[in-house]
Amino acid sequence: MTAHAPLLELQHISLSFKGIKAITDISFAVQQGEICALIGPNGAGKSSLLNVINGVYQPDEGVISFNSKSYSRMKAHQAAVQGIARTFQNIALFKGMSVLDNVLTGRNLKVRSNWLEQMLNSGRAPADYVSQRIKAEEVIDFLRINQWRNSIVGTLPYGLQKRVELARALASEPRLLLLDEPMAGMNNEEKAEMSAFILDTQREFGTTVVLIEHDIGVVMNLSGHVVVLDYGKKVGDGTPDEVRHNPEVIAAYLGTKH
Amino acid sequence: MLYRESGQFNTSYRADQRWFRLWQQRWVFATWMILAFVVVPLIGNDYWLNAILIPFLVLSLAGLGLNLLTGYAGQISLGSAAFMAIGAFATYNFQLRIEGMPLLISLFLGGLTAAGAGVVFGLPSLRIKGFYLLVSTLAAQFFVTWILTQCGWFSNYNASGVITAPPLVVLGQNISSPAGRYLLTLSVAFVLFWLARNIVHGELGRRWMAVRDMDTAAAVIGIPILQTKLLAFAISSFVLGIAGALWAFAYLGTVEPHGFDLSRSFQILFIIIIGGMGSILGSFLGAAFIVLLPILLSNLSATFLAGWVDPGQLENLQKIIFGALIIFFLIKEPQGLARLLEIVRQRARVWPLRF
Amino acid sequence: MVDNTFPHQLLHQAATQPALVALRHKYLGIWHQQSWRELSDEVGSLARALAELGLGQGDTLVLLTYPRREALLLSMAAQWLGAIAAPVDPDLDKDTLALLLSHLQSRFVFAEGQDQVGQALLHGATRVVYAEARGMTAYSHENLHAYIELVQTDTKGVHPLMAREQDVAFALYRITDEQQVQVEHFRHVELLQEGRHLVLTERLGQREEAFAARVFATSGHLRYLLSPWLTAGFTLNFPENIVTRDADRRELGPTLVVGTRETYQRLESLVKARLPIAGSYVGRFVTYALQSDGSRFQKLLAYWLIKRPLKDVIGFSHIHLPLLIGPALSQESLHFFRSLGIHIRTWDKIANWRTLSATTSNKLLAETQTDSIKRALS
Amino acid sequence: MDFFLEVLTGGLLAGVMYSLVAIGFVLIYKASGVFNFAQGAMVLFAALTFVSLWEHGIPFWGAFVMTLLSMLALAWGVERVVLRPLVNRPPITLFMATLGLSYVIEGLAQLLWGSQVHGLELGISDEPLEVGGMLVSQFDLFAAGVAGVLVLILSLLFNKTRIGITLRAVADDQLAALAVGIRLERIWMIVWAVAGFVGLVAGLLWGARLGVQFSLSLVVLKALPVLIIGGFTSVGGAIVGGLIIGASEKLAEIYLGPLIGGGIENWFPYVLALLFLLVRPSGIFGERAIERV
Amino acid sequence: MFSFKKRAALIGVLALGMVATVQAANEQYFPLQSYRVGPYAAGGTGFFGGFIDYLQYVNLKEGGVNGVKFTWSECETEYVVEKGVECYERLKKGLNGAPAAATNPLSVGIAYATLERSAADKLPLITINHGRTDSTDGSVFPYVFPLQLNPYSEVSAIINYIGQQAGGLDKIKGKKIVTLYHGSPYGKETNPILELLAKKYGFELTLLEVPHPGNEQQSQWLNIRRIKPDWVILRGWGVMNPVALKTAQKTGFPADHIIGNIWSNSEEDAAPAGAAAKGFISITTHPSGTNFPVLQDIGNTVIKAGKGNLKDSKRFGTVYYNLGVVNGILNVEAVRVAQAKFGKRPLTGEEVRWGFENIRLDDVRLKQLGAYGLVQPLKLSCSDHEGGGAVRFQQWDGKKWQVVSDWVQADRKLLRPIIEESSHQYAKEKGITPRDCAKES
Repeated sequence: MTAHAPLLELQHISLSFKGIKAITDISFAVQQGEICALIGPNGAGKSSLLNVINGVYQPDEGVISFNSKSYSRMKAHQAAVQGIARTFQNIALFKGMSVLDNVLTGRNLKVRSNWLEQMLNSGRAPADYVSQRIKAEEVIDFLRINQWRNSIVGTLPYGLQKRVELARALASEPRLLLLDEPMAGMNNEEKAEMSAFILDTQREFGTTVVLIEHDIGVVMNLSGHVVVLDYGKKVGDGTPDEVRHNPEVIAAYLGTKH
Repeated sequence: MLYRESGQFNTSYRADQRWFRLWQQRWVFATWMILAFVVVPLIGNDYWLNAILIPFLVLSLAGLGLNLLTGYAGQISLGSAAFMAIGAFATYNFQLRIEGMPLLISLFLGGLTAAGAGVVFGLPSLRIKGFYLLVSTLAAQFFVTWILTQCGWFSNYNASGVITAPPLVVLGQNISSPAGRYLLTLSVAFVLFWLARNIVHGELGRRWMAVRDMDTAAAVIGIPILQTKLLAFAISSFVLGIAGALWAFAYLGTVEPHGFDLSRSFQILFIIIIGGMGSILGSFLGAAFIVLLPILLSNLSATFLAGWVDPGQLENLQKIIFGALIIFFLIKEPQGLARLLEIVRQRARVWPLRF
Repeated sequence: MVDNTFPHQLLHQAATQPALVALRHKYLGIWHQQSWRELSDEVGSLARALAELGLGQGDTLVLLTYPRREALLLSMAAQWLGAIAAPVDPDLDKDTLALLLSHLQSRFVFAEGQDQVGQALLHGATRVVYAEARGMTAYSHENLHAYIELVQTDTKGVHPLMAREQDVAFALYRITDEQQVQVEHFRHVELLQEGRHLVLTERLGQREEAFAARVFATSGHLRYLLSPWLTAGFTLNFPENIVTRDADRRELGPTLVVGTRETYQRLESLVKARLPIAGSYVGRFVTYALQSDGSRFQKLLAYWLIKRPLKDVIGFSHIHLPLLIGPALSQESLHFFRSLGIHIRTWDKIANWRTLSATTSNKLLAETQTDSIKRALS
Repeated sequence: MDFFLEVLTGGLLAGVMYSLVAIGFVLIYKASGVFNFAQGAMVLFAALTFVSLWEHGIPFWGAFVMTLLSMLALAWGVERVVLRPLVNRPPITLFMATLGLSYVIEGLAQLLWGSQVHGLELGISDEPLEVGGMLVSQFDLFAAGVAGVLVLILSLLFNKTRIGITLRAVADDQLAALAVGIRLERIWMIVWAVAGFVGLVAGLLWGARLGVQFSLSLVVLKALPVLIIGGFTSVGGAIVGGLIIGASEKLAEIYLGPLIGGGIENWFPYVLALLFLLVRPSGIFGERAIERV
Repeated sequence: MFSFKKRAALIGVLALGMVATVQAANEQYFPLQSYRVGPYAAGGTGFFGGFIDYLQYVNLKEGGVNGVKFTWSECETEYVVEKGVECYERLKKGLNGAPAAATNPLSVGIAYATLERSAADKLPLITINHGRTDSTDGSVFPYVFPLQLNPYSEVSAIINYIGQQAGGLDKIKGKKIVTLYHGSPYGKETNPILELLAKKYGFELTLLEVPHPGNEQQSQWLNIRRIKPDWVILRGWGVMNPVALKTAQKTGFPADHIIGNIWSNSEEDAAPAGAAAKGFISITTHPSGTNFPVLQDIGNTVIKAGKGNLKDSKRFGTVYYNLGVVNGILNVEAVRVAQAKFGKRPLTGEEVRWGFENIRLDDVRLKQLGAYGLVQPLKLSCSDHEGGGAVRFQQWDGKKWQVVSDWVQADRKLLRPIIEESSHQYAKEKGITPRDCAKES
């Protein structure tokens, strides 16, 4: 663990929906270029934590610091501009558009020409389109979905849509990638393929990844840092081995009474 | 099936951006344009130009305007007639109050005024979604018709609030003849359809569709929701404004605020439902359908069953047919005629194979 | 007569028709083109870079890769230096591949991606060139070279052409059931002679558009695709990847399609599966149209309504030579294609596989080189 | 001062008439999530059928029952032809389907019963009553009474009877209702029939007020702001919304109108509804929709 | 591909429809832009019923005019402007060779839209009792005829009648009059004149607008209750009229102090209001009822012979029906006058226009037509396309309209300069050189 400041740090985050405590006082840090897994039983607050990180929910207390700038009120748009991209538990793709359009939309923050130039197809627009298109095609090639480039997303099978959503997230060249159960509902072969993609992403582009995953096997060989949540509280934080032997974690999973 | 497409491939991304990939498609489009711009004005008689082609073009333009807002950006609106009214009255006033103002400039400025109004009535769309947006656009609809009848200044203190078209002069040519008005409408429509096509295939079009399909996801990936929605309202109202101006000047010649009432907004909404939401061609097909069906029905009945079905009953019959068609399309093909045409085209492309 | 080797032919084409398109492949959504001049320059700089790596006369460059543009250029660069190109199909199952690689013990390997690099390093490869950069950071191995690096080395003059017509251009290996390694050698002169034979009999010009999903798969490809390509100087087209070859073929509309029996059988079954179901009206009409007999009007109708569009759908509208290399197609399939107006021409040559005992492979290799040198000297 | 009171009571009573139509909306929205724009056309159809039958000599209650049966048939037809094929489509599509439906019903009504204007005399004299210096119209009081009775019946139906409970179950979560074995189609038909009954009552009262003719169906435009303020899902909300709209509309016309030229009754309710929406995007009584990601 | 085929099929059908049989019939054609559906169906069915029945009557009784029979065809406009324009364009060419004589849209909106086209196509546009007031000046509007009464005359006649009731125009100084008008061009047309008359005679005028369609007038009538005016002038149309009467009763305003204008004077306006309408006064250019020789004739030859256009025979003799008959009388008279000059054959629009401008209906001629008392004496000319300008007043007794006054003349001398000033401004705007009427007549 290199000593310089972590890319992402959560300090005493807590969040509640009208009285129901979703997250209570969680803090942990994620280093640059690390794959960190959030695990824990259903309803442990994993998705809500992810939503807090990327500004969909605003925490009641606590501070998020990203890229050594701290925010108490992170807005979704702000997170995107900072370079945080994510995928959703139940796929949030633009069903009416083609795969290529979805990936190109992922790059909307990188577009330099404005709509007027694009309308008249003049000024910066033509060159801008070519550079955006090349970047998008590279991600499509990277995730091997170029055969479905022009098919409408709504018509694609579930596994493929998961890959397209990852492609859209990668297209924005994020510094931090949040994956909400990327392998849910996949068979083993698809899981292996998706893990390979995640590993390549981290190696190839140096992206820091925070993912939520239930399959402990995948988590153990994929991530270098594991955080375990239970009933909105952090019960484990460290390397996969440390966490495996942590009594509290075992208790949380085996369901002994607190 | 009809033409062979193999052998035509793109070696550059610019080529990939073109509207028609195949040269045959470009030729078909070119022949349509020649037919529309050259042949029709020559052979078209008054009835065809005045009563069918000009309203068809203006309504397809209005359909395009609403399609950009509802079909692409997903913001439902029942106030399109109000923006048409603003466009018509603004153009009339620009033409009247500024001496020697060329018609095309006043048309453009009329569109801009309507765009301004569009943005104002689009502001609530940021806070409220779905049905409730209807209220904001309905408020626009009733308020605009009221303000135009109320303040005499808009209709140059005409006793009955009616504005009459100024003599139409473009580049020194008097184009008040039916063919002249037809060509004015056609060229304005052509330009606006071309620009709209470029927008929709560009970044803004994608942002609209993103906001339409899932606005929470759009916000998360960094799309500025505020700016995208307001641009949708502005551009849509701009096109509607110009359509309204053409409706008043090129088609009827005189118009009153009640000419742009709620049933006009319903008519435009039906155009894009039947024609096809979210498709540029859809506005054309829908407008053609809405304009041609009643005329076809009344002509058929006039020639064949003139005897026992009196025109009044026919009007009711036509209302029922329209309503039934709306329901039919929503059930069978929510994306309207454009989607049907697309399916036929896809099936023809792989003919004789099945998929 | 121009010296009778692949690199010589390449230089000849670059000289006579520099601007014509030699290679076209679909990548990142559009078709990238390369003229003969650019092709020969790239092969030239590749040859120089390989020479610096120590590839010399008689060495073998193993090409452990799926069909790719870079592999074809590297094979010609190796032949430029008088070395042998040995394509190996990475889809072979694990242990046959391991056996083959350990048998070959080749120092020079072109490994396409991460997995192939792993296998190559396992079996004693000391100089590995790779194309896909993905995952390479995991292998911080010093004699690992990216293809792009090789090509970009600044042009310090052109490496002299060492290839001689008697040299072995390609070596194809396979493992028989009894774990015997067999090899088939192809000399430049044989290949070019076969290629010229095909070009003359089939009257192939330089405007042909050849389309092949696989380039090295079989000996037939070398004889009847690569060598005609270099002799006639037409354009060789690659699809984006194996999966998209049907769509890419339709988009391209090639005049020359090269395929094995399996390619055509796959095509036939694909068409038959998607033809309208026999029972339906359309189905009956299609079967009626595809019969060869019938009146003039019926033929005309069948052509315009069924045959012409069907040929367009499978990308055979502009086909001039549907070539089948290797064992011929069954009569019934041939009849099917003929009913569509596609007359498949079969070119086959009995392969002379020589079995190598597990130990003697290197010695044999050296021996073939020596007698080739002897012959060159005599 | 008593003029203000008079305007206020007149406005409130007029508001009750609006909420009559709004209740029809609420019923259908609660049970099937459909924003039924054809409610106005149903009011026209009911009134036109009733008046035509009555003029053909069928006694009052006979005509009433026959019209009710025809509304039942209409409800069955709508459920069968329109609702069933569009079962889990987005609300916007359903809304547009009801737009088409309103054209069909209007066309049908005029095809069957012609487009003559019919007077409708319910036997309630409209001489205004002198109540504490104020003139209060008898007719409006009667209408308010009918509305009150109607709300009573509906709340009884909803809370006490078995059908009521199933209706509320379907309103909350259609999937859960299906899972429990409730036959959705039957419930929807019942709901549309009840909405038809409410439409008939509204049709009679509005018909007596305006005369039965085409522009009855435009009354739906008045009901929309009522729903926005009262929320789409509560009958009580519809009543309160109606009162607010009725009163504010009249007061605005009398006090605000002359300043800016009069005739503002068309757009004022919508602007008011818009202001309410900006404060509470789902109406006073409607539940706040939580945005699920 | 798809839409091209549809378009081709359509042209085929249309061509078929147009060509039909082109035999040179000796017929004079009337295009009818009728509306029998929608909010204003009552007016449409009555008027066009009367007009068609009169044409039928002339064909049956006298075999047309001097042997030229009348033909007509209807095209549904639903009182919508663009449908009216489409019908105008389709029917203006005539039917099977019979030239069109004149168009009678009976709708202000459609009249405005086809005004310029009528001048360009030289086809008279008849707007009986309504339309643009300044079209009375024939020099600027040669092809437009607001026969019998234009809106300014209507309002001036009402004020004169109120003066009569108060025992002289000077007595109405200080009285309060409210005008409740329909929020449309038709409704707003007369506001300037009312203000002029208010200044002239010193009465207190309040103008209240009722937004279209006029379903809800509670606030307007509460305002009226506060003002407590002596008279309310109702310039309504369609549903607005019965609602006005019912709301008046609801707010305690006596019905016999409400005066309806020419478009609030039919049975369909009063009957739906039931008891609230009793005592309601309105103006009319033609009494209702059937005790006129021409109507008895129509009853015998057309209605009894089952050729009547009315679906509901009870409407025979109602105000709208009689207006249709009067319109028929004036159109046929114009054709008869034009045939005297241009010959006994189907006439072009231009010739019929001359006919209209030379209509002379004095009492003797009216008796011959059997329309004495039904139509006021009319004298049209090149500069005066109105001709009459007088109205009678009728009161609704709960069942029928009873005529309660003789002809009350509008103050035409006062109105003429206003009309001319407005028509000359239109001429300047449109670049029309007014005809010199002096040498024409």
